Amino acid sequence: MTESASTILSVQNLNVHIPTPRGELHAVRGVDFDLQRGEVLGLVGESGSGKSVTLRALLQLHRKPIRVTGAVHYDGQNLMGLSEGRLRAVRGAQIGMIFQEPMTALNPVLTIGEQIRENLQEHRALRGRPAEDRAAELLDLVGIPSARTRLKDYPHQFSGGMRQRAMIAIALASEPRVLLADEPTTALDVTIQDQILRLILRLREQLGMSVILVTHDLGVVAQTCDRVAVMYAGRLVETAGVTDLFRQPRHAYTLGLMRSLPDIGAHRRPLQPIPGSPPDLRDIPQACAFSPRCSFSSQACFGAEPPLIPIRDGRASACVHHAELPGVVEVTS
Amino acid sequence: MRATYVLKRLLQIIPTFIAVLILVFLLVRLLPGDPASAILGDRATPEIVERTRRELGLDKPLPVQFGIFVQHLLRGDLGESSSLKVPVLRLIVERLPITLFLSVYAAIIAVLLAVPLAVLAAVRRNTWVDSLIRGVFQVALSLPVFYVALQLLTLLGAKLGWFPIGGYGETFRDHLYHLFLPALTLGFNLAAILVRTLRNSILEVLTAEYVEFARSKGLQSRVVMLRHVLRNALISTVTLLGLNIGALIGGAVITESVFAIPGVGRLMIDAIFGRDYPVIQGLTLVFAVLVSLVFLMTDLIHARLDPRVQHA
Amino acid sequence: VTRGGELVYGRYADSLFLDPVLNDANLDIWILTNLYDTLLQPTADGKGVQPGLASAYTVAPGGRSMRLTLRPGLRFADGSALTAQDVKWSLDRARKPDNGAWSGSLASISTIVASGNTVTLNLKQPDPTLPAALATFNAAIMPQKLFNAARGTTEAAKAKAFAEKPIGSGPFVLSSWKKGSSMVLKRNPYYWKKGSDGKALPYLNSIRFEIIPDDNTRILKLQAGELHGAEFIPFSRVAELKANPNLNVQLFPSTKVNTVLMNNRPKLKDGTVNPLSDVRVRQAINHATNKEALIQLVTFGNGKPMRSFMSATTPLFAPQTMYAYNLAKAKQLLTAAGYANGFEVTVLALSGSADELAQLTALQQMWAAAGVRLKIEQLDSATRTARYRAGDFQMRAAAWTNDINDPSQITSYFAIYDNIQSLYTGYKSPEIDRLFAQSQQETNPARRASQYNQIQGIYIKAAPIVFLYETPYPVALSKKVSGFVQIPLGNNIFAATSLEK
Amino acid sequence: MTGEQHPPEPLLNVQNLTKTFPVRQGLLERWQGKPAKVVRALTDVNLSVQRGETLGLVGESGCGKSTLARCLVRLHQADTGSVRYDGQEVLVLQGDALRQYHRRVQMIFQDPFSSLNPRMTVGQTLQEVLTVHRLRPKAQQNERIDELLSLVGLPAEAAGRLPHEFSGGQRQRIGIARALALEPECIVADELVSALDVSVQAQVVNLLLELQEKLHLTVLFVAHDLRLVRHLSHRVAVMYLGRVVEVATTQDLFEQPAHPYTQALLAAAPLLEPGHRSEVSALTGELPSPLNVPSGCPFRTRCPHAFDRCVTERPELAEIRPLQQVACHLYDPVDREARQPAGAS
Amino acid sequence: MGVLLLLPILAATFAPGLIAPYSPTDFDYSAILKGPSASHPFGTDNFGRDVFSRVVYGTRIDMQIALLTTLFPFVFGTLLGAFTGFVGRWPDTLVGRVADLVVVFPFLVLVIAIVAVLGPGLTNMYIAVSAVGWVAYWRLVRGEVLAQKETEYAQAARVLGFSPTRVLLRHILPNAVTPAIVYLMTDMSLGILLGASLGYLGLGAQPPTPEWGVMVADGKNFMVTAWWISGFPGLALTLAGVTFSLIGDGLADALRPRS
Ligand SMILES: Nc1ncnc2c1ncn2[C@@H]1O[C@H](COP(=O)(O)OP(=O)(O)OP(=O)(O)O)[C@@H](O)[C@H]1O
Ligand SMILES: Nc1ncnc2c1ncn2[C@@H]1O[C@H](COP(=O)(O)OP(=O)(O)OP(=O)(O)O)[C@@H](O)[C@H]1O
Ligand SMILES: [Mg+2]
Ligand SMILES: [Mg+2]
Repeated sequence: MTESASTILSVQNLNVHIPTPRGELHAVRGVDFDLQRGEVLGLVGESGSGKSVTLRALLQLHRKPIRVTGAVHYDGQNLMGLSEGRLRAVRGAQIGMIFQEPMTALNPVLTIGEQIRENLQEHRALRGRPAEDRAAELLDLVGIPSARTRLKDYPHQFSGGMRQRAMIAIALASEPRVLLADEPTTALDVTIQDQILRLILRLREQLGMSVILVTHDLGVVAQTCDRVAVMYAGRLVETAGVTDLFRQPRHAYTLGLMRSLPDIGAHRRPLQPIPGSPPDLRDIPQACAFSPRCSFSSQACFGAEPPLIPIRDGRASACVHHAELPGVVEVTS
Repeated sequence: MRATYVLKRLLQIIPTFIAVLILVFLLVRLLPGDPASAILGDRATPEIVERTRRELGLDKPLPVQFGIFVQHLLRGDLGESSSLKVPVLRLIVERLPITLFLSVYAAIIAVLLAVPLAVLAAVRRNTWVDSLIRGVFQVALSLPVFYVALQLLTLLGAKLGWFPIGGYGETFRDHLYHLFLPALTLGFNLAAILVRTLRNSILEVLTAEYVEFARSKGLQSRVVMLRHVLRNALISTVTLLGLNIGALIGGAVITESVFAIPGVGRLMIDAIFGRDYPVIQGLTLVFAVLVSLVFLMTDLIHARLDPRVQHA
Repeated sequence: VTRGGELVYGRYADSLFLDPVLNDANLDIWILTNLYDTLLQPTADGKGVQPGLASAYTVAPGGRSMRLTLRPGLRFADGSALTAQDVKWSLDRARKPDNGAWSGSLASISTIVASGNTVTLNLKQPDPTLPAALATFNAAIMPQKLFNAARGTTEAAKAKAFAEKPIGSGPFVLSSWKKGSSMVLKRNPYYWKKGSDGKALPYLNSIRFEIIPDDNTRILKLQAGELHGAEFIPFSRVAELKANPNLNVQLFPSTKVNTVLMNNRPKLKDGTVNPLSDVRVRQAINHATNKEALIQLVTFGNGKPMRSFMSATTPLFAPQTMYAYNLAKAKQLLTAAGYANGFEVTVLALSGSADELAQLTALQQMWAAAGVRLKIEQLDSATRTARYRAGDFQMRAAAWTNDINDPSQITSYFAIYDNIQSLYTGYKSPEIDRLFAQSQQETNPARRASQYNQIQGIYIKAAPIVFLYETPYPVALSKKVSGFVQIPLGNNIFAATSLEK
Repeated sequence: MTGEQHPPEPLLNVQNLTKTFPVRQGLLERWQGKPAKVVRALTDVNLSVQRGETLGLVGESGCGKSTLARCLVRLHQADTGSVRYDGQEVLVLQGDALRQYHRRVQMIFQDPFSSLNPRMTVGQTLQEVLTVHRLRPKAQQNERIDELLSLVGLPAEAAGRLPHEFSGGQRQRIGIARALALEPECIVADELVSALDVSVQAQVVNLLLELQEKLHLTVLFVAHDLRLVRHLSHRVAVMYLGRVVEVATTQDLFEQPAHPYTQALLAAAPLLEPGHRSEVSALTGELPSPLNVPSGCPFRTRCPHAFDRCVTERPELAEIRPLQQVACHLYDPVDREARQPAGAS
Repeated sequence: MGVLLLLPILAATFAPGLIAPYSPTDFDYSAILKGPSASHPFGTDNFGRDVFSRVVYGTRIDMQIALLTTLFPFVFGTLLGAFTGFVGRWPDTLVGRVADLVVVFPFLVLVIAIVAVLGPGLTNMYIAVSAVGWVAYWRLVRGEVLAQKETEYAQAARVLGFSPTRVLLRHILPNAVTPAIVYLMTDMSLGILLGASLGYLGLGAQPPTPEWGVMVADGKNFMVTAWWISGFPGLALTLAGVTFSLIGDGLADALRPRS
């Protein structure tokens, strides 16, 4: 994939190795993608497929002994191998991140206000009164009523949805140009999820941000994203525009995912699950990682792992059989 | 909120205190060997022993003795030491500050030693630095206090002459100087316990999502370490420190005798061996109040550090 | 001699009650004479008496009265005069039968007459021990007026109040006292005795006693120069400190004898037969005891085997033939007593006393060879005292020092059942009782000496105790200190002590 | 279905079930006479489950779904109300009778990682059930264990392994096998598949469907995934803040939701169709705390149609059309014409 | 690592006679206070006893102390913690109050006082430590049981119709006892140290028992002239402490159920 003027973040051959007591985990394996300005890119995949690890790698948050290789170009600058000092100017300031668990991602012993101001102080050199004002403004922006008084509250005094919003406020404090959102709504109820996703989309409009939205909920993807990257066992297996993807998946795994969802017409009929479970990332066979669970697998899937290659209409797939895959049966609700 | 919280905790001490009172009274009376014998030497005749018992009020039935004890207590009279022939209150007033000074001093040394070293060990986990720090403190934990005390005395006191051997001194600076070795002895031991837990909680906190989040904000690592990691890791450590203050006061028993410090620890041991009931009673009550207060303070500090506590 | 300065002296424990009459512990006794002077004083060798507040005394023929002449111009430490009336009052107080543990030493006095600067003691019967008794702490002269002015309504309360801030006529006067931690004595400017420079003693301005129970700490402080002297140096450290060029280790001869007391009663408290009631068994145990080895092990060569039940420093001590170390003999005696296979015996020890423990550990080993299996039961002093007072013991380790410069005290405690059951051993010998009664009124020194010789012979044969060894008082002093004595009775005499600058 | 058809006596009948959890209070507060604080987890819940039916139970987090499920199997002791199972009062059962009840009604848990004792092998886990209830003589136990494992689609060799050696989906199967060992008639499944990946979810859902068919199980299916509930359930109950606010057949509920909350819930659920997001947010505001339940209708603080009566009076569950019950004043004949909500057909 | 250190300890515990060249109690008047040498690798003490042999024989005593000071507190504290944590209500409150009472006293002072009541010696020390030591285990286990009680497998066990006793003993306790076991290891070395401290005060093991702590205490007068008397037992104490702690860490890893 080539970098164009509208590309804000470009990831090439990203690899993450995590040593564990029971062997080294190759959690992210040669991931490439571009993020365009103002775009919401969905990153989907099942639990453990490497979504969060990828996101952390983009900000160089991994610590020794975890090894990260590859290149992450932000605005033309390679973040990989940047000093901690230089990175700090990017983290939070240019690229903000919100985490999966609103319960655990806020420091329980600092007030929400302190946690917002911390960011303002670091990147906007705001202190005292102006910082306070700006913090209140941010909380208000994410829809927390009586924002100024709530600044003095501790995270545990907020409900789950409010925490998630507070976290967004913190990440947005210094108006980053890219927002990395790691399953921002997984722990929430649908009604709250709805509010949060709307909030992110609205902010994208207002601030012209680009967003990478990590999720495993295909519904969220369909409703929120412009483009989707599907991850399986540490690799991207398919990228496509959101409409294309839902209309015609070009990877057996994506297809399997969609088929395993209940179908409106088929009340109490058996679903079509993907058999088996995802592979152990410590020991990946020399083959398409999905092949053991795939009903389309053939000799061609073995021998080497198929790379993610462009197919038509700006789509890419790592499936040998991408051309043969049937369309999805009408999925409407 | 804060005031009622304090009051509530204070009220909780009272029943414990009453139980302590009864327990101490009984415990002391269960000691075999009567105080008269303890006070009198080899040569006293049975008549003298009997007379002394009468003087000490030991011939009365237990409930009467308890009644008298409580009555006096309410008047602020803790009785008179049967061996030192001095009001117990005066003894305690004289000696408690020394032990408190020593304990606080030791606690401060422990914290000053433990916090930076625990941070270092945690940050450099599984390197030789970590192993060294943990190893040294493990050894410290495995040696008897009196042995460490005597070695420190011999080496830093007698051989190198850096510190005085025992005593307490007159002025505040004197106290600091005189009590340095005993405080170090106690503090090192406490630090060993603290380092272990603090290191583990730092390691735990380091993996917490909010630390990652803080880093993702682009904060300086110092800020992340102090404000986010340490502050959370210290919460459990404060509780541990509080729980160990009791042990610290207990440890003072031995340290005070090795370092010739006239504190309440030594007084207690002398009193136990000398069957000095009034002193044992008085001191136990003071210990009980003291430890309860320390627990209370620990709770308050904990509540300060951890906002979740008060509101829960 | 250098005058002035403060001597810092490390004691292992503090005094408790500074009343000459009502006190009962060596911790008090051994420093009391620095505060309160007596009419007569023990000599430095402990064998005789010398003039004190009284410059001279005469005993009437027939021994029924004694006349003492006071020195002129005597004063108490507050400057008030010390009169014959004070003497009479003090001695009357000291001999009142229910006043303290020591009144018996003055029991022979029937009346006291004070006139001018003489005091006459009229006696019920002749008393050869009287001069020694008058040189003993309990016969110290106290200021009657000040005592009566002390707080309190009862005699006992006054005594207590006075003892908190005692005023006597000794070389020093108490200046401050933090119980259990430190005590400061200041020079008494009115002290009568003159030093070698012709001026009044004492040389020192003050003495500061620091209480340091831990032996090691005491020694370390001494080595570090924080103390000028320290008492109770463990014998294990004597050689080491002797080698220290800055220190002077003194082994003052003492009246201290170290023994193991046995329960001589036929039955033990629990009703079982007591093997130790058999004299052969007691003798066997004495034979099984290797005194020389014990002295090496426990006192590091600083002791001497006992030659009687009293120390060689005691007046009228007469060396006896003791039980030689002889295992064969010991076994033979045991066999004869029906204990061919030995037996088990428990000794009460004072917990925390390293020396006692070392001693008993060694005995354990030695006696095991003869089949006597010694069990050591460590008890705190209170429990231990209660146990042996009740006769509930088999053996206990004990050390003794005389308080009076006369053999009668130790004899009455060791050998006379009617006092305290011969130190609670239960030993009783009519023969000794008779000899002792005679000796108490015997004014002829030669005859008294012979009575004492017999008493000692009988006692040794009966072996109610295990005779071990005598030990000196080990005191370590800075080389700067001179003129300090600890007399055999244990009294610390600082009157002529001086401190080089 | 027509109105004349009288529903048969329900297998499980819950009436006015209320459950509160006391909040710990200090001595001082009690002395000051402050009223005891309680979490109102369930308030007057009415619900029935027919034999052989699958009843879905949905609602926001913390609305009391699990509490209800737990009260049914007596993991919680309800405060007041009644639960009748097959005509028999369940809330008073003790000892052996309770054990007999548990043989008939089993619960399957949500968390695949904590619902199995990590120190017991699968075989031991199953065997314990068989032994305690004396379901099979010792000699036949192994055979039965194999049978149970194959019933949930696990290989026989799984019996020797510890839970951590299995994937989440497999663990849920073990949990199901454990419940099935008792040969129950009724299963309470609390968020059975919520923690599983979609690809695995389907496997477990299929298993459930298949077992229900084979063993004629009655199922209370607690979940928050509306899509799944719709797929599995015959009827669905919607809870809000400790109350059941709507019960209807699956088709009615999804096609003509009556309660404003149900409508909001359905509107907020993301569709699987790109670009179909409606412009307005389905709901605003937070779920109120169960410590402090609003007066009147609990939903009124977030309800777009709330009016004065909702503040003062609590709406009761009432039938608005056959087999559809709603607790909402909007459907009270008095207010009906005036205030029919927009979403309802 | 911990296991490696444990081997000599076990050997010395079960077969001291095979390792020690001399009797631990026999005197040798010809070799008093001799420094380490070929014939006496750790030197001799003031009675001419071989320090090495005493250290070796002391192992058994100290292992006994380690075990007996902790065994009762562990068993009693654990069972009580399991019971009150599981049952809750007034038994829990009651035991909590008693525990409060116990912790209000400084541990060492309380133990000393109890030993003073009962008389010195190891047996009484065990009793004293037991009277106080259970609280730590009670707390640990109670807390853990409270947590485990809420886990789904514990709830599942109840729904499966298992009796409360079975739920507690078979399901909750095995999962709740790990921290107590890990703490047990620390506690064992603390127990030895306590024995040493009481020995220092004359309340611990009685002579001629070769107990490390008492040996260190006995050697305190010889620290300058004959450091080996206290030095080697001190080393043994340290090694034992390190061993227990390493085993504790190892156990913590081994006992943690994998998920
Ligand atoms: N710090 C770590 N140490 C060890 N393994 C890790 C670590 N972080 C992630 N992993 C492993 O890396 C793999 C990818 O994890 P990742 O968190 O990226 O998954 P994910 O796609 O975000 O899943 P989820 O949807 O559950 O959040 C998983 O197998 C995970 O167990
Ligand atoms: N043991 C308990 N003690 C106190 N409060 C409890 C307890 N269990 C549940 N609650 C409270 O009762 C209310 C209902 O909880 P419940 O777990 O039933 O909700 P739920 O609908 O199952 O939610 P979720 O979808 O998150 O599982 C909540 O406010 C919860 O905090
Ligand atoms: Mg993730
Ligand atoms: Mg739930």
